[in-house]
Amino acid sequence: ATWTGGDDLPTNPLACDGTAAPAVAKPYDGGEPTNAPDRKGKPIKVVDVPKLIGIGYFNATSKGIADAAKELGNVEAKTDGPTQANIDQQISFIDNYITSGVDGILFAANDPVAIAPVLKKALAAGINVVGYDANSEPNARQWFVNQAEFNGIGKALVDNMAKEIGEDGSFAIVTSTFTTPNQARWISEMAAYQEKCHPKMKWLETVEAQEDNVLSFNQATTLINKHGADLKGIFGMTSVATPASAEAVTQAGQCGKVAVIGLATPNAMKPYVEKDCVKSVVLWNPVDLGYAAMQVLRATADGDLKAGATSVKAGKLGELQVINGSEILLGAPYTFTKENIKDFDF
Amino acid sequence: MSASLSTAPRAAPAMRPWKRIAAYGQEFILLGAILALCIVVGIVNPRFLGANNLTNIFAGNAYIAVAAIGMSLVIISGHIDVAVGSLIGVLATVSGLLAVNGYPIWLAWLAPIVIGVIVNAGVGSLVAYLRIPSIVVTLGMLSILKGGLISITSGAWITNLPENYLIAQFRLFGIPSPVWFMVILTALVALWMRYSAFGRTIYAIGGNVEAARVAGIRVERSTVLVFAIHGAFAGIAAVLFATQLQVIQSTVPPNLELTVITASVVGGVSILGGTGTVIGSTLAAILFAAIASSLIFLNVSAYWLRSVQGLLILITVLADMARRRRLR
Amino acid sequence: MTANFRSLLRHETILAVLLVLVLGALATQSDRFFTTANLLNQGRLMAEVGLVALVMTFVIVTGGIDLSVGSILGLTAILLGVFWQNLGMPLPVAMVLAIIAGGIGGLVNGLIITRFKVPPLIATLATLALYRGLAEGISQARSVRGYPEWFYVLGQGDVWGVPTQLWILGALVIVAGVILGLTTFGRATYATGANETGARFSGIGVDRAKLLIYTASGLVAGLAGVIFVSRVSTTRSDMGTGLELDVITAVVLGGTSIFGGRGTIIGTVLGLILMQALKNGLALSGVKGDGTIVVIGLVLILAIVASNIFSRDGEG
Amino acid sequence: MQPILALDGVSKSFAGVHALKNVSFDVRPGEVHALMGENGAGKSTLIKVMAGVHAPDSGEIHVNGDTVRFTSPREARAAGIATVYQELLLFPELSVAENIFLGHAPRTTMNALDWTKMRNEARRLLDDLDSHDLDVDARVGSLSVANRQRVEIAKALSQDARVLIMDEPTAALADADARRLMDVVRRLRDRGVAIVYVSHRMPEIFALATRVTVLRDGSYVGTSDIGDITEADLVSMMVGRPVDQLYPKANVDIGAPVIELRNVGFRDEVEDISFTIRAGEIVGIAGLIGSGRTELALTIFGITPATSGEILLDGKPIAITSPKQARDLGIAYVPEDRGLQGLIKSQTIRENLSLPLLDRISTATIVNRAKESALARELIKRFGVRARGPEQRVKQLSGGNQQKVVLAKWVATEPRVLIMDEPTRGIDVGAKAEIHALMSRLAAQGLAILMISSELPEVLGMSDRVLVMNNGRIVAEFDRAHATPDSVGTAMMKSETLAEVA
Ligand SMILES: Nc1ncnc2c1ncn2[C@@H]1O[C@H](COP(=O)(O)OP(=O)(O)OP(=O)(O)O)[C@@H](O)[C@H]1O
Ligand SMILES: Nc1ncnc2c1ncn2[C@@H]1O[C@H](COP(=O)(O)OP(=O)(O)OP(=O)(O)O)[C@@H](O)[C@H]1O
Ligand SMILES: [Mg+2]
Ligand SMILES: [Mg+2]
Repeated sequence: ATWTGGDDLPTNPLACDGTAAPAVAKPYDGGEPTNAPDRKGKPIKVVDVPKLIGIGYFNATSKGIADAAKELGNVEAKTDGPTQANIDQQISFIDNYITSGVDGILFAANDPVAIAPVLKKALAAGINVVGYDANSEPNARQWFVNQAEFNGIGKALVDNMAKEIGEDGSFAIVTSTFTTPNQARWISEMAAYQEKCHPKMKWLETVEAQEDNVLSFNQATTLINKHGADLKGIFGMTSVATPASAEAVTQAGQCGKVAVIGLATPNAMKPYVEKDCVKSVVLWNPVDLGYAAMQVLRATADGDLKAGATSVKAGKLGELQVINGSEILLGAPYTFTKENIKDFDF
Repeated sequence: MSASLSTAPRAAPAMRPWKRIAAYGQEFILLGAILALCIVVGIVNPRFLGANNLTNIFAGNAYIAVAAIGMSLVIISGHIDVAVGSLIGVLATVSGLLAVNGYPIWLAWLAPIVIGVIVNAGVGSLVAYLRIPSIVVTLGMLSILKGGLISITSGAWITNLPENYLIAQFRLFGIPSPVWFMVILTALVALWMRYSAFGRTIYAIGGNVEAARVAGIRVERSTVLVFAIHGAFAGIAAVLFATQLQVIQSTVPPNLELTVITASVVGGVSILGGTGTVIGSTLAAILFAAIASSLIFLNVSAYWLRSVQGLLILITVLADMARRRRLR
Repeated sequence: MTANFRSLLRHETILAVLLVLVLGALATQSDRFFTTANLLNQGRLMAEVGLVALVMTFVIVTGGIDLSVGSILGLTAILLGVFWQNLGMPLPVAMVLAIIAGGIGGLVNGLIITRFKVPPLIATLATLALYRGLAEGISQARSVRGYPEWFYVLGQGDVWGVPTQLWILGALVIVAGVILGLTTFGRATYATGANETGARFSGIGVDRAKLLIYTASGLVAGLAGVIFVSRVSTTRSDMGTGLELDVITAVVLGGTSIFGGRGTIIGTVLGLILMQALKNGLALSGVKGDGTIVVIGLVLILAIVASNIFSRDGEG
Repeated sequence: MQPILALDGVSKSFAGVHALKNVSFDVRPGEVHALMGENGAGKSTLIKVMAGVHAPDSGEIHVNGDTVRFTSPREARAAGIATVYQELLLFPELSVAENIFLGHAPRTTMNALDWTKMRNEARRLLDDLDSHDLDVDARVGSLSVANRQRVEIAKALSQDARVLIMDEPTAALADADARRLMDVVRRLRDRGVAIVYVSHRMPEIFALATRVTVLRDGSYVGTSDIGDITEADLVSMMVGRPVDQLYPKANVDIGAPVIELRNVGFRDEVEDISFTIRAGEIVGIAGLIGSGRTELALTIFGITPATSGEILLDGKPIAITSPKQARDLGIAYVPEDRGLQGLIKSQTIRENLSLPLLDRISTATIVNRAKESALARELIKRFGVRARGPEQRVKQLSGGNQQKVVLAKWVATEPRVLIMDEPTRGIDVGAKAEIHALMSRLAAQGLAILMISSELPEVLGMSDRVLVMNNGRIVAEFDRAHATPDSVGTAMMKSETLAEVA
């Protein structure tokens, strides 16, 4: 099955053996706040507007942001946002915070283009703007903290799947919706990487399941019923779809026969990993992501992180690399397994 | 012959069989649609009719069917509840939190039902005694419950649920418990609606409130009761929802209220009140699960999935309208 | 203004008083609330909901409802992009055609409702899924971006210092207010909502009126879609999701009876402003999004309770 | 004998309208106490006080000598009071049997509803009313007004009440049905039930009542034994002046044909209808319930457009496909069900009156409020509508006054053809005479009038020509000279006897 979702951006599959592609030096392409006051060392007010509030993932990033703010001591941070992942509402929230007069805005965009005008407005108001998790157009913010590059995620997921179901196994994907930018990019990269490095694997199909527990479970169950023994593995593309797929496999009595690999938070996956139904879960640590984003924002406000920098100090995370001109890489995606999953609580 | 028509008119003393069937027409249309779907998809891909998949179709939307029972009562009584999705989200979270925090399992099962009854009795009181249209009250409740849930839990996952709490995963004679809940509750409520005085009262209130009042029916009290019963079903649905997986995400399931209302109205419950049965809404919930499943089996591109669903709903409704016209 | 002139006026008075109280309270909470820039900006943000709410007032006054407006908005947004980029039409033509497509969506609703006598709630519940599905199917999850600069004047620009779309909203408020309050068509709308059979027997073209209203609802949702695209510079098939709830909340808050036969444009406008003021003002006073929706829920219920208690005018 | 139900000095007002002022009334077991008065005199209000719908502002209610306070209709029912309301209060989606027994249905030992018993009892009650043709399983929403009225009566009878209150039970019934109902009422009276009876039909009052009480403008006028009073006395007690002529049919020069039907039919409900009405002519249609008179009117008016035949207006064939078009062609229809079809009850009198002529009082579609109000005030005066003013809501008017509003709004359209379906249903004698006089005047101005009425005297008294309908067809035609109660009655009945034979 050819993946037609997402955008028309080019894919950039990593090398099969993992040798890092030579970093192409790219000039800084982020924006600049106009007439930003000197904030160096001064207390600042920061608002974090994730895609939506009230889900576990952004709860975790929000925690990281709060941790960093506490550690820094001179930041007053709060998280606020729409109750559904809706571009319109997210824009209104940011707009309101621009009006209320904050010093910094952290965001995770529901849509990279739709959010750009309001972010530019923030920059124009002298506000420091840093994104994380989901990017906007580069010139609408100063920096973007990239949890893991799309092609890196694609490689990690597909490699793990190939390891479990073999080079000629067939798999299906359960995602939220075809229009969710991150998921769409990941799937694109997965498709490209799989074609390049695991050409014999068979991609059966991709189904949508919103961010809905029971729907994800039903869709995954239907996939199992439809393909029977042909289905060797399921990718869950969201932190909702992955545990629900694992549950579907468990309840169908297919543990060990159908592999589940996906992006998910450790807490939701513990029952399945502990029972050996799921061997590996790929994710970065969202608490770290929030933490890094906050550190980057502080560094930007202080003037320590400027255009052209190649790295930034991010508190306990140490030195983080600048890539792609104006992005800061959190690190390679992390793979949780039975051995280490107990150590995480988010 | 022409003369005899005038005084021994069209209607015979006893209901004619076809009229009896037509009176349950929507149920037959839905049943037909489910069977047709099964046959067509079964021919294309016999695995569709495999025991596992049929189980999934029946169990998949069982909690929606259970919630739709309560919703049907509310709609038959002439009201509506657009907050049911949020309520189920809240109740599922409450249930899960009780279960992981060491409270007895039975309490984790019972509490959502009791809280559902209390909350919706409150809603019903606003509707009945303060005469606020139910859509207004529940539109407000939708915001309140959803916002409140987020404020309190931030959507954290609830994990480490005790094994014996997961009632939706129990099976009896190989059939998952949600199916039992759905079938038994539907049958009980259908009988109750047909034979109990209160059941008929609900139809009467929905049909003509003023007439019900002068017929000596305590309209206000009955309205509160209908909402309370609906709350109980929302509570049961919430428990089934919460225990389907081994983890609970403490959020409001997206668009759940629309799905539940759609099941009720596609099931033949008149949005104007006064008519319909709960059998129809349960069949509609099963039909939705069957549609979702068959679209995957038929390899319908997920891009067109929703339009196909919308179209199928429209066709069912139009078929119902055509039937009603013939009945007249 | 017709129907229950006195009672409506009273609901609106109560709402206006409430609005003044809320505005006052919010102004004391944040000195950034009552600034021209903020107020105009809020006008920009509420334009799409506002436009749709105006026609929704007509729809609800006839005793109907249109749940498909959010989906129509999404569909027209997608069509705008497809017409312009994929079919290569000039943008102004694409805009007009997209709006017309919205109108056709509304017309289909109207036909299902009038010709086949399907209750509006069910009909538009089905087309809610259908139109959103079409948007998804047509877009294939692609978004269209990179519109010419002039196009953004509609959604991001100003005319004489006031956001462009606020002019459009203002003009339509007047048009809708005049039509509903003063014209024969408005009378037909009220009569239809209060007693459809009675209206038909009085020689009112009930079906024609409903067709027109549902078509207008689609057209305006289409217009809102185009404005929305211009405001956010991109198209997505999930645009306008949940719009219907905001719209209905504003209309109902404005005193329009969900049972039909009662309601005014002034009420809707007041309801709209109250909602937007709460969202904005509470955010500026430091209340978070989840708290805000709780407050809006409470205000909705309390406003209707208050008007029920104070504006009983012996109509029983 | 002690009264079983008595009201003592009861007053009730609605938002400034004194509907009842210090009224006393009582009823004893085994009597029929008639309550009389003009439209809006307060009869229905008095009844609603007795039935527990309205709580009186002052005054007392006694049941068997004990003072009671009814806070809901439920309590009145529990006290043995059953009521047939003027406005039918039924559940359209439920069956006839259920409508009859809702609230007091027979139960099985399991406390479930006993459907068998319910249907049997319902059958028995309807048979008592000679309504053998009414199916107990039929959906009430599908019944004609008359049949609904029968259901409503059966509902009241099913309660085995000690007091039975009937507010214009015969208004929607044809003479034959009315007579059957009166038989039932007599039987109940003889069984010792106390009956309160409201009707605008004088003959019924004299045939049934033991005593009669008259209200005027909400005040008590007097009570009298029926034997001590003449019809004329009663009328002048009610109206405050004598009514000279109930059927003031003027002799008008009949002009050219205005409307002509040729073999018109709608599905199988009305078939093969042909007749002509000329300017100045009043054509009456008589027939039993369900004979298709209303269907015929609906077809002419475009509600159910004709499926066969043709209609000519001024000799030109026209296709009427909607009421709007019919109205624009100058056809007016005063419908049979005023609550549903005739009025927008939640709106004001002004809005109701102007609804069919909005185009005429608007410039560039903007409604001219001044003109509208003037028109409303004039019509209220001309038709003697008893109301606070044009801004009063129609639902607050008494039944008869509502009927006048319907008449007024259609006459104001200045139609060429006026179809009136039961035009004086529920109208008091005085007003009835006025409406008949109005009909005469309109005919004299050259209108073609088609009048459907279940009151044979009215048909005979007002028509130039009488058509008798049966089973959707015209079965007989009489000119004024030959239309007698006997001849028309026989034509109506003949088919019925045929049916019984068949
Ligand atoms: N709910 C109400 N609100 C306001 N006024 C009312 C209401 N009900 C009745 N009235 C007024 O009370 C008066 C008496 O009305 P009622 O219905 O008792 O008259 P009635 O004698 O039954 O007349 P009819 O013969 O026409 O039925 C009328 O003037 C009417 O307008
Ligand atoms: N034979 C019948 N059986 C059942 N319903 C009938 C029959 N004939 C007519 N009806 C219904 O009863 C109603 C009465 O018909 P219609 O109103 O045309 O007759 P009518 O002579 O005007 O009687 P009415 O005295 O009730 O006004 C219609 O709505 C029709 O549906
Ligand atoms: Mg009366
Ligand atoms: Mg009739």
